[in-house]
Amino acid sequence: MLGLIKGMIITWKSNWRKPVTVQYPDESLPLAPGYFGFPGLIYDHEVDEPFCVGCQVCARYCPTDAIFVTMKDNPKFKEGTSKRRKIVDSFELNISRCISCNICVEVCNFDAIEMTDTFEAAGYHPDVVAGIPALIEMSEKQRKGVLARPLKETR
Amino acid sequence: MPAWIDAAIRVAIMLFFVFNIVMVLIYMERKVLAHIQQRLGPMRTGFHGILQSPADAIKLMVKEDLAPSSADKWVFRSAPYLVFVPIFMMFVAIPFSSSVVIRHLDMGLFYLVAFSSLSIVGMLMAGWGSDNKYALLGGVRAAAQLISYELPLGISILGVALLTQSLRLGDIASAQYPLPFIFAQPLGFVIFITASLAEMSRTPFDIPVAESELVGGPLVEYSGMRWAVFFLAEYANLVATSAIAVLIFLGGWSWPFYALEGVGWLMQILAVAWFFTKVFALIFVVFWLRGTLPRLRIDQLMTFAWKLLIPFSFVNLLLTAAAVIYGTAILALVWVATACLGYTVYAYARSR
Amino acid sequence: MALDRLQTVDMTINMGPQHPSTHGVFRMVLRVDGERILDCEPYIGYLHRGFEKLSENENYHTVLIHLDRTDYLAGFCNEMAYIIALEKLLGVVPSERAEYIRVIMCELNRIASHMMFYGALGADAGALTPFLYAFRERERLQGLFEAVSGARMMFFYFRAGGVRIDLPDGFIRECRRVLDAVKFGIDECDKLLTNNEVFISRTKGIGAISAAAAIDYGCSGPILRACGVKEDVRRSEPYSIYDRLDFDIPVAYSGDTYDRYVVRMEEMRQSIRIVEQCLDQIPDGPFMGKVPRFIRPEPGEVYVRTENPRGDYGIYLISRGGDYPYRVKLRSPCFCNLMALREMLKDCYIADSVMVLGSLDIVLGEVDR
Amino acid sequence: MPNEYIFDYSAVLIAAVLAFGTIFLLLFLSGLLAPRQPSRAKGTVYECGMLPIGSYWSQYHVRYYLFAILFMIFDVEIVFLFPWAVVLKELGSFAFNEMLVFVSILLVGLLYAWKKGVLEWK
Repeated sequence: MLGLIKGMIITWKSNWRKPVTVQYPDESLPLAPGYFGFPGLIYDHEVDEPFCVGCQVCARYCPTDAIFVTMKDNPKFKEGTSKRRKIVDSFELNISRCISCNICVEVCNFDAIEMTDTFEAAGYHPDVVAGIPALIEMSEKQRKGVLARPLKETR
Repeated sequence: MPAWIDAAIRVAIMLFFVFNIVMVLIYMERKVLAHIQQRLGPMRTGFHGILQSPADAIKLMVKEDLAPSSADKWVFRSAPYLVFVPIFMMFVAIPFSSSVVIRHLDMGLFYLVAFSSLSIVGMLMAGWGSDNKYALLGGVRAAAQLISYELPLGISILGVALLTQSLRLGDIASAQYPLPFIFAQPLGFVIFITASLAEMSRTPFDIPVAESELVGGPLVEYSGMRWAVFFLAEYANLVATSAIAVLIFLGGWSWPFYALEGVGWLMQILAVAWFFTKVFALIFVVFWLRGTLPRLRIDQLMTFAWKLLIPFSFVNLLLTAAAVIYGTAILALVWVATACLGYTVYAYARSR
Repeated sequence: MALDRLQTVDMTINMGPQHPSTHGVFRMVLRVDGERILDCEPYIGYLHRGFEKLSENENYHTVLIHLDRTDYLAGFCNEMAYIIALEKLLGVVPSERAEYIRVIMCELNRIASHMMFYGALGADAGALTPFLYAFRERERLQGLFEAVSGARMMFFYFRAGGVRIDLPDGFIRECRRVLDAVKFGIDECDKLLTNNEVFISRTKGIGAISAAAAIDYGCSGPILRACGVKEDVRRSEPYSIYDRLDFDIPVAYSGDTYDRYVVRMEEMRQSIRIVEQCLDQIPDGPFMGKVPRFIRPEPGEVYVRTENPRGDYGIYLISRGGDYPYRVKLRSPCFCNLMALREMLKDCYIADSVMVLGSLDIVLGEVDR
Repeated sequence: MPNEYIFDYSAVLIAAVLAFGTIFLLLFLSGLLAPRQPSRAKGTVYECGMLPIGSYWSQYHVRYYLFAILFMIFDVEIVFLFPWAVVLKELGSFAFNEMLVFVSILLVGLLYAWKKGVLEWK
């Protein structure tokens, strides 16, 4: 009977503790500094174009084939405003296939892609493919201050 | 007013009361379990999820009522009636105060024991009629468990009947004004609580519905309103059994304050409030146990009933009878027997 | 006795794949007589993804993302085995700091994994609360994993020669804080179940297996240690920096469900000890050793064993040159442990089947691969 | 006295009828409100997502039966014990001794069953 009573005391005590639940959509836990959400495309503000040149390395290494990239000649290169000879034409990330594994970031030779905090990609639309504008927006959001978070106090 | 109209009104009020208190209890159980587990429990429907139970009731009401095509239709469909009706009938004899009651039956205690065991048939039918192996196992387990615990339950109640020389629940409650029977009948109380936990199929005796192996036992094929009736019956049984325990062991509405026996409105309301404070405290303990304990196994459960509870309940009965005949001092021995029971459980678990 | 001579028809019950207590999509077909199990036939393969074949088309590092998904409760430990194998093949020596980081993460992962076991066993026994308490503790640890590797379960963190990224600032302080909380949590979990009479009667003497039989079946890890065999790869073939660390190997002797539980509870405490030592000793320095630009090992083969939370986790890696491994063979501890289930379930009750299965702590991702 | 008896116990009958009617009403309402789209898959029994192996209609082991027999004996005993308990004080030690004999005969029976291993679930 002693163990039983001990257990009862434990549950009684935790009855009065603060619940650890976080009511998710209303409030959410702080993300860790290096959290992997979905990858986003980094934007080169100096030349006003993404860093990505559409070399397809990430698409090749992607373990789930979630990335589809095409490349085109860079019009700004002809104008002389950009040093990039080629530029990304279309970059499609299939959000429903992406496993946030960071491989695309590691293999990128141009440092054009980064992991963002965006992980809530669900919505009431069947379109789960993120194009260049969405991916750039994800990266921009990331750069606005969220990057320099301290290590969160885990509970 | 003719007697039958009076009875019908009282029964209708009681039905309304039972349905509502069941909703309160479901909400309470979810909240208690949640806080024991450091969760919040239902929070979305209304303030702190207070409308969760009505929402669930509506959901169950408009849910499709499925039955396996191979099930024995009549047995399957009539099982919920046979579970709920006997349990509700127990409320006929349960007084909430000296005059808030449907009827003060002169054989109240016996009546309760008789009706508490009837719902076994419903559980067995649910298990048998579903054409499902889990349900069958659950149904047979339910039958084995409920009949085994029926005995210690009945015998432990007898001690109280011996002391009061009456089976009227009102008399029994009033007889406990200076000292409730839990002090005179500690062994009876322990056995009664244990056995009624098993009768209600609640942790640690929730073996018939063991969701970790039988996935809900006899109820596995039920859905929608038909399933809700079982749920209703389970919680109604919880209220009824806790009320009985309060009535016969914890002093009903009288102890420890002034014997709230007067006929005035205020007195009656106070008595009912005090009575339900005790009932809810007891129900809280049941939920607390559910939050703490694992489940026993069917063979251990049967062994526990037949080798420990039944012999000890006879010890309690004979000691109490001897006390009635030869003097109250013998009741001290009941405390010794209680300690023996506790030590036996402890030693058994250690010896393994 | 006369009862035994009465003929009854045995009933055959499916437990799984869609069953709340079979820890994933495991299926066992039980032949029962009343409540008693006469025979148990396990069926596996519902979660088969062809990990070994998939790995042949991945380059040496991206194999890790599949490995994380084999034993998804102990990603760091899986990565550890593979990375050691890869390093041996490459002839690369990891940096000192990386070794410590790896051991810290592996041991934290072991605690998280055993916590999962604790919660699941409690739930199998019918107790609701242990599961939630276990997840409370896991949550703390997973906060650390997230901070270090960026992911909560599928880490992809170790690399040949080191780790992907250094520990975040303030990690050591935060880790100590979490460890103190987890220590308290383990004690609480311990008090809730270990001495509980109901739990003891449900686990003691249930699903017992002798040491000889366990060895014959190829059991390893806590299952084997619960039978009284003091075998732990961290001690018998020390890898990484385990030979510098001071910890005990908990052993119990009756080989039943309760002993497996006790061994795991003690292992969690030992893991905390290991992590604390590592936090004291961890040197500054680079988190990556000297690694060639391209991971192209010379032809050759290597077999590496490590101690996973579930037992002896082996990686057999063959290279024939080039970017892709020729063969990645996984010796899965869960698979071997599961083979003993039939023997353990002899003369058990139906209710015990889920308990014994829970005590094996299988992860179907690893069994089926 | 008979009047009082009828007054008390007619309520029991009324309670049974009303409780039965309420459940019937609930199920009837649910039948009106709930959708009904039966399909073959919905009509199958739950067996963990697999088709059932063999029939559930199997013989069950006899040990349940033995418990049921034991239960019958003791339950009948309880029926005798209730009236005895109420009037024990009036009847005095004679009734106590009589019941002692009665209970011990049954307890010997229980001991016998125990000894024979009926209470075990081998």
